[in-house]
Amino acid sequence: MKVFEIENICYSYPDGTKALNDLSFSVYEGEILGIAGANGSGKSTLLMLMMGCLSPLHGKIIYEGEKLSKQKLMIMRRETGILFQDPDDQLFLPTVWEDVAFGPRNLGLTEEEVALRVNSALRDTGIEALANKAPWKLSGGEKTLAALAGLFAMRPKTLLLDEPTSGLDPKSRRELINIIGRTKNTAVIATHDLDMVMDVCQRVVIMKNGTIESDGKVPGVLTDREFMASCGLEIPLSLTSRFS
Amino acid sequence: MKVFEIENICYSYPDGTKALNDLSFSVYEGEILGIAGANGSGKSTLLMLMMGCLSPLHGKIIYEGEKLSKQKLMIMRRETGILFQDPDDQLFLPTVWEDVAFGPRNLGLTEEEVALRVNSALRDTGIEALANKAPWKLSGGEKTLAALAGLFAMRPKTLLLDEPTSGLDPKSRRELINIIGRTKNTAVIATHDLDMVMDVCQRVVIMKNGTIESDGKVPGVLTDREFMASCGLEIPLSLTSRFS
Amino acid sequence: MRLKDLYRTEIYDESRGPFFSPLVLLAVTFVYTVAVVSFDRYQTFRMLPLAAYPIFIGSFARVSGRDIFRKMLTVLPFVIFIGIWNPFFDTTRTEYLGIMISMGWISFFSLILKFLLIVPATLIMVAATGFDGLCRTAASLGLPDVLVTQFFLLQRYIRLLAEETHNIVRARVFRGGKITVANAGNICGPLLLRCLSRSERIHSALMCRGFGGQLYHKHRRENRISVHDLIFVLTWVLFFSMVRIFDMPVLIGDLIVGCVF
Amino acid sequence: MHMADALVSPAVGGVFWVVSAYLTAKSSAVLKKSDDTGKTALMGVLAAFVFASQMINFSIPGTGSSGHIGGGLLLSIFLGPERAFLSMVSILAVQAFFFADGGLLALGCNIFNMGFFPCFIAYPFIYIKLSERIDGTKGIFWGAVIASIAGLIMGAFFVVLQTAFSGITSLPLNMFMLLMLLIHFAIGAVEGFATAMAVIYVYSKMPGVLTESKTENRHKEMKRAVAVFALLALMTGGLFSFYASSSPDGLEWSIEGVAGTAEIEAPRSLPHSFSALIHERFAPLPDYAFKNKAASENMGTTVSGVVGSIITLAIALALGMFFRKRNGRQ
Ligand SMILES: Nc1ncnc2c1ncn2[C@@H]1O[C@H](COP(=O)(O)OP(=O)(O)OP(=O)(O)O)[C@@H](O)[C@H]1O
Ligand SMILES: Nc1ncnc2c1ncn2[C@@H]1O[C@H](COP(=O)(O)OP(=O)(O)OP(=O)(O)O)[C@@H](O)[C@H]1O
Ligand SMILES: [Mg+2]
Ligand SMILES: [Mg+2]
Repeated sequence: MKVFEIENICYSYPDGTKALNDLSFSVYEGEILGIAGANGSGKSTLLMLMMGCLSPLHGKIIYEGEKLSKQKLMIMRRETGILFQDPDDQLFLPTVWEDVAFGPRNLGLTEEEVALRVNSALRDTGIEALANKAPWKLSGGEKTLAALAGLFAMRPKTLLLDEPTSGLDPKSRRELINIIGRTKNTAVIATHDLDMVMDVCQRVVIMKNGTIESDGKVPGVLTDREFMASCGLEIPLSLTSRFS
Repeated sequence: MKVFEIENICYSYPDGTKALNDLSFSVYEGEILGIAGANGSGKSTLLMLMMGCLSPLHGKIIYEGEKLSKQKLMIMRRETGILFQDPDDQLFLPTVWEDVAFGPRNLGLTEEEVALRVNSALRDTGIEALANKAPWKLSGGEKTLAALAGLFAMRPKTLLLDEPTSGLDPKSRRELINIIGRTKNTAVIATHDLDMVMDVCQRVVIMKNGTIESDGKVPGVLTDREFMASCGLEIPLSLTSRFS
Repeated sequence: MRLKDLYRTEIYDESRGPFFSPLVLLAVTFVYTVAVVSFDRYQTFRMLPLAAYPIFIGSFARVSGRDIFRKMLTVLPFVIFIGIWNPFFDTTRTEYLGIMISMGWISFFSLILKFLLIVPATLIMVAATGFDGLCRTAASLGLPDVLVTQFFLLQRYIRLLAEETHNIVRARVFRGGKITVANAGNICGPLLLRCLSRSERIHSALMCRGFGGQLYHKHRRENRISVHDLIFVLTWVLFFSMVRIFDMPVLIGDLIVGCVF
Repeated sequence: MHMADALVSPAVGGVFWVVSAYLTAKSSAVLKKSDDTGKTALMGVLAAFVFASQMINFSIPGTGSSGHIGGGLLLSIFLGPERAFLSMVSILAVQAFFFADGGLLALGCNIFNMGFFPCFIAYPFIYIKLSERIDGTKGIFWGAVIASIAGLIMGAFFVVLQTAFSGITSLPLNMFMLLMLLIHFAIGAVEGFATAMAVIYVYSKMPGVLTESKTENRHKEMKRAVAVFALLALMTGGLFSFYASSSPDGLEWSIEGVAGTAEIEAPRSLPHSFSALIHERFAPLPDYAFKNKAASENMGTTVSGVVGSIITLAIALALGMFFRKRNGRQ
């Protein structure tokens, strides 16, 4: 079943920058989809459109078979968690604990259940020690982890992650990869970390200047050196054997 | 010759977080030094201290043989360029061009020379097309590139870079690595991108909880799988051969 | 004013190549304001020709009429509130446009007219010069660097504040939260602290790039005045004085009416 | 309590422009000498906050001014009076230019009303004294509340004064004054409370921010300038209220005074002759000229007037269009 269907989406920012240009693809249930592309190719814009933060100029976005109306948007947002590219955009309560608890509380859970979820999310991301710190006093990577914890605590059906591994140290990155790999959820990951795409994604979409250049199985696409270079990318680092 | 000497530095944030704990090392002229460490190990704090944005509780920082007085600080800042972890902190003028020109103008250059430097910096980072855009309308990676251009335009003798590759696409990353590799300048790079450290650094300092765990030649340190894991790190991706 | 309007300062940031030097526009607009205000409180149609100025510069500036109009609406109530009392306290009756009316109504009308003349002119002037242009003019006029920097930073931080607020609201909405008066305090406190710590970092970054308290450098010669500018100033000042001295509408009207009848 | 351009006469606007410009220059000079740029960023952020909080405003019926938080005191506490004053200048300028709140000509008045009193009077003479005398948060609290009220009331008083001298409305003075002062008493209390809370909150969360402002050594000249203006303000205020209370029928005075019917009989008190002087000097067409004209104005001139106005507007519009085309702009 298709979770998201994106049909012929165009988007321009108010200042006239054409960010997306007639772009179509679908996200299937249970799949983990990678989105890669050079800087400014429109990945973040695409995720924003999928979450209804921006509305497309042309084309439509269909969530679970229905066009995104105001009501459907509410439902979608309840079931979907998004990680913004800049974690600062996401943390706003006085302490990390409070911040992670914000989502579950809004789902109407009891306080015990909230505590349960928050603690398990903090444990998953390995930032239990920071629970009582103010989010704006965290280091860059810790902010990303806190934002991720806030996301996981909501236990969303679908995850939209915008560069989840940027700023993470190798160990946290590996743990995140494991978490994503374990879930049965749908996930869309926009990233420059092609090694992560190799590890967790089944399918990858390569974007270039607001359009889709390629949409296919991970090993096939990512190993094509020429094609990747033409999109401002490279083959994953783990494929460039240093000793050969 | 030593450019920076850090001697027994301690630093705690006002809220009591011990970020650095009795840390000493030196940066030699012409060397490219990598700083790696888990999230929250104090890399950014260290760079801030070196630039005089924070002042240490104990210990001292010596720049070119002199302790950082107010005057020495001015000289040091003229000769040293820093890239902040969050490029948003660094961009603040109405257009990218203006922003990149800000540093050179403060050096008191003539307008022609400023234009020359700005254009060459924009070319180096590959964002000429964005010269007239407002910095807050850029994508995440483009912001990093713009901040880097602002740095390069000042032609500093020493570069302090805090996670320069996070958010960059593989191609821009590779170009940055080439630029850094080409320079004869001193550079200190705090990063999680250990592959970049492999490529450009001669020496690497591994931090853990505000202290230095190891300080040595790159190949020796980064290939020690157990040691790296104990510091919350991993060996570089390009060393984990996928086909073995 | 609403949050959205805060964001709106942005419309002035698009570079639009100034057609006159900001300094000249500022000067003429100031003279214009004085000219409008100097009309007596019972004068109405006499000042109407002055509208030529905002219309003229408005036709150059790339600013939407709707935007100006919306901004005017937000301030209009204040002016109405002050003027509306005149009819109650100033009840001397007089003949005006052939009808008997109290002087208070005339002065009310005059006040509104003044408002309608002044406000768009200022807004258009700013839209035409842009914030950066204004700051440059201010610097080139010899305003203290501290103040110019402060102008600039204020505008920068207003956007920062608007952005952070926007982000917070968006993040809340995504996690199913609502914004109510009750949790407003919960938002404001962290917002303030966050902005404070952010401002410190931004300032550090400034210092690291050799900022010495001077944002606009004098050798950039912003205020070189061309002949073209001079003609602009002289023409308008002349026009304003003409309107001020002669009753232009009546003069022109007489001419036309005299010809027709 | 922003004054709008349409509400001040050129003379009043000009006088306060000069005063405010002088204070601004002095403050900047002091800061330049102190050679401490450490608070530049803080100035920007806090000014933005005050700017935003002033967006919560409402109109005070009949006074033409808006009721809202002043913010000058909060800025002074964090930044010291000179920086606070400059921040207020920047806030008011941005409001005037970008939001049509206030105006070019009225900027001087607004800076004086909302900048001078809280920063240079209420902060050093009330807040500092009180918070030094009473220890801890209590001192901050009462200092902030009382200083806010005092600062706002002084400002509001000057709004009344400037309006009266400008002679644009026929609002009865007594009523206007009462309304303004009462409302600003209330706003002052609210603002004082908010200021105290903010200061205490920040103090507890970010202790580093607050430290220096008290030790900042103020320049002697600045003190002198402040003293001179405070004295001047006091004198004008005193004379004005003396006058207002000595003529029990302030209402009549204002109507007659401004409408010009009883101009000659009006008592020759200082403020009034001052305003009359300004009026004669700066208003090229004094009231009576219009009155004569109004009497003689017949239907014919009215028609010509309307026709003439429309034609002038049309010409301006056509010219604008022409230039726009020629400039090749959309
Ligand atoms: N607010 C904005 N206003 C105008 N243009 C914008 C804005 N945000 C982004 N853009 C432009 O839209 C294009 C796509 O931006 P987007 O953020 O989607 O890129 P991205 O693929 O996420 O890049 P990155 O990998 O650097 O994060 C870029 O050219 C960018 O300059
Ligand atoms: N403003 C602050 N106030 C209090 N504590 C802080 C502040 N900034 C950072 N810290 C704490 O100081 C420690 C070191 O932070 P720092 O930013 O130097 O880490 P880092 O090595 O750069 O991490 P990352 O790789 O995530 O960027 C962390 O534990 C962090 O929580
Ligand atoms: Mg992006
Ligand atoms: Mg860091």
